Amino acid sequence: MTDSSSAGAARQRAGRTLRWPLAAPTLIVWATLFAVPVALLILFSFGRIDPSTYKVSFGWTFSNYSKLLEPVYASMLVRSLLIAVASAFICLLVGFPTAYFISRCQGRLQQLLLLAVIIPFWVSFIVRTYAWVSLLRNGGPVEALLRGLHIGSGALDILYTPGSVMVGMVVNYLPLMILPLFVALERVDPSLEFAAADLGTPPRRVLTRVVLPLSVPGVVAGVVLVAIPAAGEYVVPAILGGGKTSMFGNVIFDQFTKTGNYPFGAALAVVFIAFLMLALVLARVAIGSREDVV
Amino acid sequence: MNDSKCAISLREVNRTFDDFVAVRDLSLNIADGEFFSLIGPSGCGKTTTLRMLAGLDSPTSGSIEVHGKDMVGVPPYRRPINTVFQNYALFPHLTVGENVAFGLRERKTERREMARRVGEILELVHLPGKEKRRPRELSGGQQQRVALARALVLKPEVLLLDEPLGALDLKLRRSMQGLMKEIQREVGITFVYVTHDQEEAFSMSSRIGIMNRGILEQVDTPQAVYRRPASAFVADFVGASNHVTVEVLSVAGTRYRVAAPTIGTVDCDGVDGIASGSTAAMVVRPELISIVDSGTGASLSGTIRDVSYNGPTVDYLVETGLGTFAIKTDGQRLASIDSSVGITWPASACWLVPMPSELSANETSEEATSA
Amino acid sequence: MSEQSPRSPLDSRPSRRGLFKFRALAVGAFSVASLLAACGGAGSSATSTTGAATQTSTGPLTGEVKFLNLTDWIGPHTVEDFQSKNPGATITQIAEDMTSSSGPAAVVIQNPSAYDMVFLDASGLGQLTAAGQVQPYDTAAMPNYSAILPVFQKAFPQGVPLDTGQIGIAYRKDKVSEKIATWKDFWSVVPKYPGKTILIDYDRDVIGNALIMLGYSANSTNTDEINKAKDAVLAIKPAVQAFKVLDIAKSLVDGSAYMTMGYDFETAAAMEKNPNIAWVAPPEGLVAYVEGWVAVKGTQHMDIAQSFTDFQHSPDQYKSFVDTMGVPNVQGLKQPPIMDPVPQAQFLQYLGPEATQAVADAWTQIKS
Amino acid sequence: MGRIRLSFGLITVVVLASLYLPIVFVFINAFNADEELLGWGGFSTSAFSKVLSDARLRHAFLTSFTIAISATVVSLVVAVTAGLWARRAGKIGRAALGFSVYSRLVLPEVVLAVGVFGLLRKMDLPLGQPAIVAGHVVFLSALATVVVQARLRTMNETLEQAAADLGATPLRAFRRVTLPQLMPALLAGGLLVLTFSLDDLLLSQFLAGSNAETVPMLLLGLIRFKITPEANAIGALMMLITVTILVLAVAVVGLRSGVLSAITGSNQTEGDQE
Repeated sequence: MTDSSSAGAARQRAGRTLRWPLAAPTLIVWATLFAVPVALLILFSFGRIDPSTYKVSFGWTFSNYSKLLEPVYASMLVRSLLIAVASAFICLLVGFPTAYFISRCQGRLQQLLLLAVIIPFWVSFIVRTYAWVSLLRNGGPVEALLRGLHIGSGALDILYTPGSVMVGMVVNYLPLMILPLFVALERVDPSLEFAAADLGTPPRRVLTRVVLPLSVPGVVAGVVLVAIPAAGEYVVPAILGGGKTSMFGNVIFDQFTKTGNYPFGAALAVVFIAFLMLALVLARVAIGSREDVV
Repeated sequence: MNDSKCAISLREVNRTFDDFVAVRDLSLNIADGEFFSLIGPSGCGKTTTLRMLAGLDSPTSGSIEVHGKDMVGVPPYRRPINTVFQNYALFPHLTVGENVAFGLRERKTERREMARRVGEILELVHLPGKEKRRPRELSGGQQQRVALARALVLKPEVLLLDEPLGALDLKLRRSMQGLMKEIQREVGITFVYVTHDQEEAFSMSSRIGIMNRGILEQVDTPQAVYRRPASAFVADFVGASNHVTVEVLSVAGTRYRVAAPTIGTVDCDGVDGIASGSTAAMVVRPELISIVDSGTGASLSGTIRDVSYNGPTVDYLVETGLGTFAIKTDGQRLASIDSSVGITWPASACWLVPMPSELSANETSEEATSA
Repeated sequence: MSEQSPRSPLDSRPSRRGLFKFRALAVGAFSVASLLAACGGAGSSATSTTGAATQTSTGPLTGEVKFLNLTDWIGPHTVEDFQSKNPGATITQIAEDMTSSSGPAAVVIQNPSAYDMVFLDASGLGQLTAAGQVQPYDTAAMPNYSAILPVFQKAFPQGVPLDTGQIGIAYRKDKVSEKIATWKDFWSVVPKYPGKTILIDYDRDVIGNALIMLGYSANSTNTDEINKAKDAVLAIKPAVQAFKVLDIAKSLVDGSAYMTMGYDFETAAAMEKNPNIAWVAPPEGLVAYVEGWVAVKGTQHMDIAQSFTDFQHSPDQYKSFVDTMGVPNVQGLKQPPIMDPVPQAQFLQYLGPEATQAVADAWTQIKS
Repeated sequence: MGRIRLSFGLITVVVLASLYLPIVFVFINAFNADEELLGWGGFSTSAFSKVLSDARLRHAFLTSFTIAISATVVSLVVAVTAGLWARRAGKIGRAALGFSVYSRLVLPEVVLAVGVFGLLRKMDLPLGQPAIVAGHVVFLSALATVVVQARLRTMNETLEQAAADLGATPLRAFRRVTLPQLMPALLAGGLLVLTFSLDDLLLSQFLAGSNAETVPMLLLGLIRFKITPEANAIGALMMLITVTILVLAVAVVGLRSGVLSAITGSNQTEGDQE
């Protein structure tokens, strides 16, 4: 019975008695502000709305879900997912080389580059997004730039298309792709690349055979971090979509704020959650036994 | 014609980084099938040299030839050279089998042939049937052997090994040294082995190159390097670390007569080209010094400052008027700390090397001991 | 208000929003009266309620009025001026998202106690009235109310109208070679210029004009007709560049759009910047609206709401509002007319719960 | 690798350019004298003076910061307790914590917003600043938990044991040993939470009711009609404020060990480069 062992036992005891008080804040937040709201959404999604008083009456109607099967909604669903996935893919395409380049820079330069990637995140999302309206419009700076580089000619005609929505998504979410990729790539030992080159692998194949497979956790994390908020994005499609490239987020938002149709909005949200869970399961499979993403 | 016998030929290779000279005027020929070691303290340029051989770095000037073919500008993936990396650099996302087959796949080797060669080489490194394992499931020594197998399976003209045993514990290291030597004899490939551990280099290599501050100071067999070090640095680095500053009285070929303070006149062999009348360093090898009672026929008298028992040998540090001497004895005669003793050695224990500049002598000996 | 002689654009100081400066539609009382009468409905019950409003005490005003309003859709200094005149009163504006006719009213109906006042169009007013959530103004106690043209008073019962307007066709004569005179023309020309048309991001405006194009009333409550209108809009949607709330005419000016379903006042201002812009009020009809302020039932501060509403209609404040926004006004200010109101205009009214829901659904589908 | 490195470097330049293009544009237009923003109408600071004298905007700034600071404090408390809990919890507790964090992080904001909104309306609870703070805390405390946990994982638990051994009560050990070590994570996490909260639109929009108006809400209302120099000036001001906070934080905790590792979720320390 030395002093330290009794202190250790005391610590152990203290640790155990503290366990539930420490768990409480997280569990309370999760239960009251996450679990209950989600459960309520599920409940709402089977309910009906009174069109004059906007009161929800609970019931077990599937009409809100069957409405989703109408072609316009189905195509909106598909488009949301396509835009989200495509945005994530483009983010990956340009984010990977960027993250790789930064991860292979040294010291101060690397820190500055990382900071440069992060700072835009600290600038109002709305204002940044709105700036693209002026940048992308016909006769705007981007068109002039492309013409100057002889990449395109004539009018740009991209504003208020799914394309401009994707530009907004990609630029706004790129840091969310670059950062996890950077973390993953920095963990890839450069000597593995040397080893591959040494074993006869040309540079491009070193990337695909060694670097890319080893950064899969970062790739998956990046895709998840970009695709999910992109699918639920409200501001970007609202501003850059010209009000006609509605995505999940917009339609759900509108059901609650404009048409007052909570049950239908809730049904959309529930379907969204279902898609999400599917995507996360797929992501899990993609990572396999590798370490945790987040 | 001579070139084909020569696996590697470096001529006046220089590599500078900004204002730092990593490798200076390095010329070296390594024969086919040789087990060649490059040793030196960290930062001496040996790893840079290895990287230039592997193609991961290129010389600022000079030429590198492998079997007569110029390698400068040839990217690593097109060189007939493979490397065993210090940290093994095994691909964690691949199994042992896939790791070993990595280069074969790059060469579009037929599937069955690939499996056969992978099996064969794993046999050679004593890891039969471990194809399906992941690298992280293996011990350090096993990982090291996978790295060796991965490089050897490509039958390179030259195999580079960059401190491959550095991460292993002493016992494992000794047994791996044996295995490495055995494998090298079996495959007959030229090994270029980089290490800072001179004992390791001595036990395995046919020849050794010693580098210091970017300069290749000596290339010779282990015995020659040990017995006839070309410089005070080499003498220090390989463990013949006592030196006495002497004045050269006369020169006859490589035979010198020198005057040492306290000791008097000594006739000894030494490095060619030390001028008469100059100051030089007389190296005295520790195992050839004997401890005697002070006064009776001793060359020097001093006080024992430290004793360490190493089983078969006992090492002493004896403080004398000419500095502290390291002495290795067979343990027959024991002396205790702070006792006054005499030390003596035969003339054949001495070897004369040029006097190192004050600065470099201090620095290098420090580096050597820390390495 | 007629003794307030209107300043001309030339001798004015530069205003905040150059595009809209000094644009106000002089409304001929006659024509508007006749066209509102033609629409019938909403105006008829207005007069009976005005006197019934609670007469509030005349002491100093204290309290906070929560006002759900479009951002900055108010005289530029009205709130400040009102608050400095009534130090105890606070007007807190809440940004209103008015991109659907039923939305703002729905927000209030779902949470009436949160608001004291709301900016609505006549349709939203009808919706709020039907839900029993309107607190009528005591217009007899509002001295400036009389400045409002009676037709608009009638069209906006229990509330106080603020501005009006109509939605027609605006297009670039130099870019569109076809002649556009009717909604049918518009519908057939739009697909020929893909990505060059902008529609208003407001459900009833677009669906209403589609209904007129199909030969129905803009106020149709027939679900089949509403769905046909929806299909008609969906048919041209692939060629539509965007649905926008405002700044529509700007696209005509810079040429990024050739055709718009646009507001009269905005188009009129744009026409001065670019003479190639043409305005069409289709003979078969076009959607028009009246909008204004409504007090919410149960408000604790009816006295402030009423006083504030009247304050906005005081000559100075109202003029500066009209000058800033450039919208056609309900006081009939004699200012250079932009374009004449047309007799065939159909003012939007509340459609009842089912048809409102049908329009909302149709709009969700159009936007999806 | 030379050519690939070069092309990757070029892509990096293009990426950074596209990230900063809109920001530069915002700053330019904040000083644009052309109210229509059709072209460059000359230099003017009138947008800033207008913005700074706007009472509604000042109020929105105040509201935004009140909400952001409250959300930050609450989120950090939740995050620290969660982190300490994770150290003591068994397998099940850890899994529960992991799930609660992960699920909150991946749920799209719009779903969370309508969910919490529906709940509050159903329970007849008032909307407004406390509701917005609650909404923000759901997501942001999860984010802060990730940051704090990353730091805790690299922290040596024996230090607390040593403190206990030297006679410190758990509370004192926490205050004197754990908390000082957590400081960089708290600063970085707090910074993240603060800026995310300041920039949030959806949750605020839903949960504000008639009782709160944040800067992003006001901005969205403004630009619904037209984008003006004032809107750009507001954006520029918000950027200056948040970037100032960022720079201060970097100055306090250091870039690599604190901010970057927190944001990237990695637990690398200053020394692992060499």
